[in-house]
Amino acid sequence: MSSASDTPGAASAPLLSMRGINKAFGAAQVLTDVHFEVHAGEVRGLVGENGAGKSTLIKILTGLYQADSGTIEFGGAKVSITSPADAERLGIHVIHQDRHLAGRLTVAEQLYLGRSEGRYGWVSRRQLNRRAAADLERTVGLRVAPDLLVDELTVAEQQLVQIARAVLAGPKLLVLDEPTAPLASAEVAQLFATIRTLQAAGVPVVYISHYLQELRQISGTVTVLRNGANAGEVDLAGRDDALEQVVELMVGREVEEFDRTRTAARTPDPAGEALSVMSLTVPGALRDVSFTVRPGEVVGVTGLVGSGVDELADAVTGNRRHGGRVSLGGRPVRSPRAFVKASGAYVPADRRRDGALVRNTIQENISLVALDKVTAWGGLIRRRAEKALAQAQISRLDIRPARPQAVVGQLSGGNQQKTVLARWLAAESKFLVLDQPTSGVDVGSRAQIYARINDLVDAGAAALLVTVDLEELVGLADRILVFFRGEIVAELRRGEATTDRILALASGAGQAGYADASGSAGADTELEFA
Amino acid sequence: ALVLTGCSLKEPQAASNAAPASGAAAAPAAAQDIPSLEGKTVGIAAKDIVHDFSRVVYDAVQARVKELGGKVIATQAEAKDDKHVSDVENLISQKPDAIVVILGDKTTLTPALKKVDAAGIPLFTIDFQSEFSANNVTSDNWAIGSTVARTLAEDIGGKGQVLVFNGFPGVAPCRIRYNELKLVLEDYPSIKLIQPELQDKYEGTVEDAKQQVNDALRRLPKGQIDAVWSCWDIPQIGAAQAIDAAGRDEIKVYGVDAEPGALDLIADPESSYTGTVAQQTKAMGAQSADNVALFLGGQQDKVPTTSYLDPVFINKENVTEVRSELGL
Amino acid sequence: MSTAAATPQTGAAQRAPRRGAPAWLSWAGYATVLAVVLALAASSPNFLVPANLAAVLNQAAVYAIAGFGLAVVIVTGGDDVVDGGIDLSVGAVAGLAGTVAAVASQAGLPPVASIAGALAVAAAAGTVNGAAVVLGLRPLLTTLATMGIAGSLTLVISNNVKVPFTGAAFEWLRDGSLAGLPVAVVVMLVLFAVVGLGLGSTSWGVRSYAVGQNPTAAKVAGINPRKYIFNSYLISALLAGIAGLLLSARLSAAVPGVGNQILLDIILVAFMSVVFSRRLVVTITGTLVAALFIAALTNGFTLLGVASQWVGAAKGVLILVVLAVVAIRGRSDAK
Amino acid sequence: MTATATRNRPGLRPAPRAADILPRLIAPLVLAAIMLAFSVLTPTFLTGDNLLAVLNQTAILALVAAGMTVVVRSGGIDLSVGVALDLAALAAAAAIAERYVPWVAVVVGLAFGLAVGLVNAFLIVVLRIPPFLATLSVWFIGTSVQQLLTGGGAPIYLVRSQVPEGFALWGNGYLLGVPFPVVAAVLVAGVVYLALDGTRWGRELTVTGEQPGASRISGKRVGALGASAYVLAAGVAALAGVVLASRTYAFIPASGQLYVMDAIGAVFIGATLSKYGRVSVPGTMVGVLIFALLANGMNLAGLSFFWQGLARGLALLLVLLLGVVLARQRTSRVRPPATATTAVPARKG
Ligand SMILES: Nc1ncnc2c1ncn2[C@@H]1O[C@H](COP(=O)(O)OP(=O)(O)OP(=O)(O)O)[C@@H](O)[C@H]1O
Ligand SMILES: Nc1ncnc2c1ncn2[C@@H]1O[C@H](COP(=O)(O)OP(=O)(O)OP(=O)(O)O)[C@@H](O)[C@H]1O
Ligand SMILES: [Mg+2]
Ligand SMILES: [Mg+2]
Repeated sequence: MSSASDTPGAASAPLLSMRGINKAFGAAQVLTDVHFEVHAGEVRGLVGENGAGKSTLIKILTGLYQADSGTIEFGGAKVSITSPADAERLGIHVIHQDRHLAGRLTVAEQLYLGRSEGRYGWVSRRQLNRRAAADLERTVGLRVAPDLLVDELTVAEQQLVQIARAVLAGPKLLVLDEPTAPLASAEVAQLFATIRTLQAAGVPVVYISHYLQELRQISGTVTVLRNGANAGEVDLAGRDDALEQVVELMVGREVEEFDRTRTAARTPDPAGEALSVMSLTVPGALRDVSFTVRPGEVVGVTGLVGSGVDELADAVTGNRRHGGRVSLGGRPVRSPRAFVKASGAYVPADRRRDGALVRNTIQENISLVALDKVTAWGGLIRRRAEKALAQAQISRLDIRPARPQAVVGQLSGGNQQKTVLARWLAAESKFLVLDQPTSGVDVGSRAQIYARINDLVDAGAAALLVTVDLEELVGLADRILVFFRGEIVAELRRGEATTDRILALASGAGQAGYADASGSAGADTELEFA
Repeated sequence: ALVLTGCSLKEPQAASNAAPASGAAAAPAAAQDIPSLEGKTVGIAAKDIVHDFSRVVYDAVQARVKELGGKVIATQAEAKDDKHVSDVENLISQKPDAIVVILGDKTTLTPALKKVDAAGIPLFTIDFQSEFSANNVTSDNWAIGSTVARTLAEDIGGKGQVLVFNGFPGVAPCRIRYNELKLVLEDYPSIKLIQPELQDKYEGTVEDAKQQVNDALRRLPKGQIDAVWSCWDIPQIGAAQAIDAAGRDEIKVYGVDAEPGALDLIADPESSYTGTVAQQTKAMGAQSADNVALFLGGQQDKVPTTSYLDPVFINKENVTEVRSELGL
Repeated sequence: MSTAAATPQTGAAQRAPRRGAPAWLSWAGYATVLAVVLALAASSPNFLVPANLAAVLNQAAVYAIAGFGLAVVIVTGGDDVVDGGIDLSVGAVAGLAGTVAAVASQAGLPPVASIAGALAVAAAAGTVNGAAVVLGLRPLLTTLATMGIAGSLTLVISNNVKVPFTGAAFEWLRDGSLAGLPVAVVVMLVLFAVVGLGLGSTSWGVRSYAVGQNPTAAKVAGINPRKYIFNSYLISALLAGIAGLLLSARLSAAVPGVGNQILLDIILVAFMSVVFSRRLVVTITGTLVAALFIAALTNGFTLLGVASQWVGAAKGVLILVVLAVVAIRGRSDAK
Repeated sequence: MTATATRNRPGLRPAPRAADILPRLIAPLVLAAIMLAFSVLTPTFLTGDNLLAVLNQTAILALVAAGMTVVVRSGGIDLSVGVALDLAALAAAAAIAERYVPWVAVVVGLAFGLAVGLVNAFLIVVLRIPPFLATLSVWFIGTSVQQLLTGGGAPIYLVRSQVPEGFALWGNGYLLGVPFPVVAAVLVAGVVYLALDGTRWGRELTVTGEQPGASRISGKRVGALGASAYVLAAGVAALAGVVLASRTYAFIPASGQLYVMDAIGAVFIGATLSKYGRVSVPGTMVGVLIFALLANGMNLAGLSFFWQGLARGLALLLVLLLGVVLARQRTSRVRPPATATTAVPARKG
């Protein structure tokens, strides 16, 4: 694709050059003598397993963290970056992996925060809103009321606001740390278009992602980190097996199975019913949605921003008020507690807020739902049993560090996600609702998570998989429900679902000629939901 | 107060001379020649009602006004100066026929009282001297202060060390009594006030005073404290409890106000609580109400600038007698 | 795959669906307060009289002004009870400032110098608070410590007796009027305009809110949270100082211990302001309304002749009613 | 290089460093420094007599603060503990004055205190009023209720000689030479500590306090857990009220307010013992002792109360500053990401 861009890199001096970067948190050495260079006009990939140190490197670049040693040169001069304000002054703009947003500001306020909220320090909300609406539409194609509160946006919309904010600043260097994790394909495409525009203007972009396919689309060279040190660089345009090579560098060994598609098709019990959703309605999000999930199958759900899929996971698990009826194993679900009591498990999308207990240890995170297994008379927790329970899951999911006493807030994102999943595995839940379960999770960990999900489902459990990752969807789900504007527009079976088709349906392409687009699946849907 | 039923749950020794929390009613004197307050509204602003003195006066004024057929609007300021001022202002808005202010401080309250005057509402005060007041009903605090001081000085033989609670700065009677103590002690050069003085708090007074005195007892071993003085009884209840528990029977404790709890201790021969002063609280309240009635009834000439009511000094000898006499 | 980029957002003709709390809900707080006040007005003919309203405004002034300062601290520090911004020293600093001015003017200093001295002392307290919090101390503990220190200094310089606040200037503060309103009320309205517009309609305000809600987000946006946090404590202390001067003028004296007496009501009005905002955040307008509401309640109960024992309970219950209406409102659009 | 490799090996526990631990020991160290300073300054300070007396004096604060710890763990705050304490003292004293047998007085006292906790729980959990405002309102209402129950605020005095032994013991008795209030405080602190840090309830309460969303999703009874914290805190404060009534042979209105701010202060001083600023009973007790020994030491040293607030405030600032300065080398605290904060019922986007 875009191999033209790497020649200037070799010739001219790099725009950004980080050299000999070291960083330790307490006793844990996170970065060791890391080098990182970016040249004008290139899209530089930065990859590595969870916890490899990518985000930490970026946080040092933006002044959120200070390196223990090492130098940063930008635009040919040595710079000292001690705060994000310094970085912004240099024109370095970053979309951080952890969304940093002020929840009760309006979208417009957040969009221009710290920059140009108003003229001469005076804020005119009317003007600000008008400007914001136009800017959001233009830069990221997002249409939301600019006076909504940031808290009232979905995760994906929040991400788009962040991206718009950085693009509007006219950056000299743009860093995107896992920007697409919460985004659906259409939004990803829009983002790529934006990146290409920047690139054409000579602005380099650092792109961190676990979606290696994405990198192939937009990036020239990727830098690989392993265990906090440089593992190598790969020119993606150079070789056919470039991606395999990247993975090898990331993991430090050959990965034999990089294919996520599952071979054997499952045959769920047709009479069984794990989850039944009848006329589910969430004002403003979902309209009269009905479907069932049978034991032994994975039902995938996808849709664009605003299609209602995020609300679906919350509603099905009792975390959001809804009309209609949801029942799990025949028992009505009206609260999260009822859902859990009926052996339900929920891995939410907002991991750091609603998933991982960031101030608690891995052990305490894992035992949370299964506490009765480790509780003695009088409610006393048996620490030894608790530790054993945790240890089993730690090794099953390969959580790192493998210390039950490690504090989860300090784990990398992928390991946090595994810990959340481990909590439900420890409780032996029979029905999983997984909302973006591998968001920000590296290739290796992702394979482990998929394997565990498959194990459970093969053993008779069931899962509702809400995801914007279409490959994941196609690989894991036995049936796929596509949502558009709060309604199910199609149901696809394994085999008939391709990412292109799902994408077309999700973006409303099937709306006009519904039957044409979804073919026999349309009829199925009719039968199923009638 | 709190009423519970179920006799089996009660202590068997029943009846006898149980001292109730609040005293029995003492009938106000000569109701005959007092004009009625029918159709009149009297606003009352009390500084606080946390201790017996102000609360009983507060209740007594209200009771007497109602008895005379008047209507009452009563406020109390929880010992907060700002609220006391606001209360008086709010009473003015209500346009009562008279306002009675119970306790207060000249400096902080005078502007508000000026407004009362300007609004043409006759003002009456209790235990608080003001230029705008038609009548102040009070005990003679100068007499109370000097007598307590003299008694103390004589009781400890004219020499020794006295532990003092630094009184509420804003309460006029307290200031007067403290100044009288100093004045009297000028003539007893061998009596020293112990430095630092202890802190008198409005909240949690008994327990807090007890702790301060406990620490002081340890700091100043036997022979270094001869008496404890305070301008009111409540901290002294804690002080006496601490002294009694420590067995320091050489120390004598003096307060003012005749709080029932203090009287109980004075009546206890084992206790270090030595003396207090009863003011005729119920009579003071009733007197003030009567003065309001006389004033509004056109008999202004019968209302003196100040109505003094005699304080009664109480010690271990006369405590039982005075209690039954005054109904405390 | 990249072909799908052709139509990134379909249905462009349709308006984005409206989410979040409907705008009218933000009036629930005001409506409840208005209902209570109207009920008071209906039951007492003396309530809606200009002189009485002036008295209510005057009584609210001290709490509102100190409340504005506390509101700025809560906005900038976040409203989390445990880690959020709070200034427990507002009362004590108000008391200290009043005492400093009274002692200075008693020592013969001209009023302007006394007032300047008082505000300088208040600013010093704010500087200590701000510096300590910026260094990473918990606001609750820091200001608890400075509250003790300010209270102690008040005792030391006043010798624990009331210090009369004399002189024509202070009498004017107490009894004077500007444009037909008591001076304290005018000061309150001016400060309301300044702080209210500052927090509501300037970059400083937007950034302060951002810092309070998520300091990292603010930092990432290139804002230096420390600057805003430090300034919030300085502003709070200065406004407390002004409130303290007005309180002393009102009482004609600096009263030792008065700081502790006013603290709770100041905290109440600042936190209660949440009720009057769609975003459920602390606001200056809300603080003013809350201060007026509390003053009107106390005044109204006196006019109605409610027995003093009942006033605290009635006030507490009515405050809870207002809070509950809004909490239920917040719940209806949650989940 | 080899060093790095081993350090990164999963499963290996990093050795704790002084810089990690020292800032968290600052409160205990300051406590030791206070003891040292005063034992030099005054001969009476470091005597068993005095120290036991300090413990006795501070038992009520210790009880209130132990309860407060539970509420803060649950993510709230309780400004109404003083009211619970007062109402319990009021009821117990009134019952004794009415000549009820001691256990009735104690039960009635505890019941009155618990009622305050139930009201708080209702306001905060059911009506979802922010804890700060709810308990502040309860404070106002409680003050009023005390006046209504005591004919306008009259203290209730008990005649010492007529108070039954079974009631007097609560405030004045000894168990094996240790004053009963101290025994009660130690027992309650121990039980609360165990409950918070060793039981399922404590674990769930902690999680709920820090990340309510995660707790709900995990199927916890978020409401019931929060409610239990307020009821427990009020119950413990009520016990303190019974002890106070027994000790002072009286009920004096508004006595409980004295403890509210100190309890909050002690709880948060104790939070410095935790890497994550999590409050705990041992930490709270260190805070309580710092306050108690400072007060006692200053009294023994004859420092005027004019200056005591200053000294106390400076000591407090010093403890905290030292902690912060020592923690400078360390990384920032891990905090749950900003949720819709406690002042407001949680919203979802
Ligand atoms: N604040 C912190 N304190 C202690 N350790 C930290 C902190 N932040 C990160 N770490 C550790 O540093 C390592 C690198 O983390 P980092 O977030 O940079 O990884 P990453 O490569 O971005 O991973 P991911 O792909 O999961 O986002 C991890 O082991 C993590 O546990
Ligand atoms: N979540 C927790 N909260 C409080 N204390 C804990 C917690 N987990 C462990 N502890 C305590 O910390 C100490 C160390 O615990 P840990 O389980 O790591 O021990 P260990 O070194 O693995 O020893 P063992 O051989 O018993 O497994 C123990 O005293 C334990 O009781
Ligand atoms: Mg990362
Ligand atoms: Mg172990």
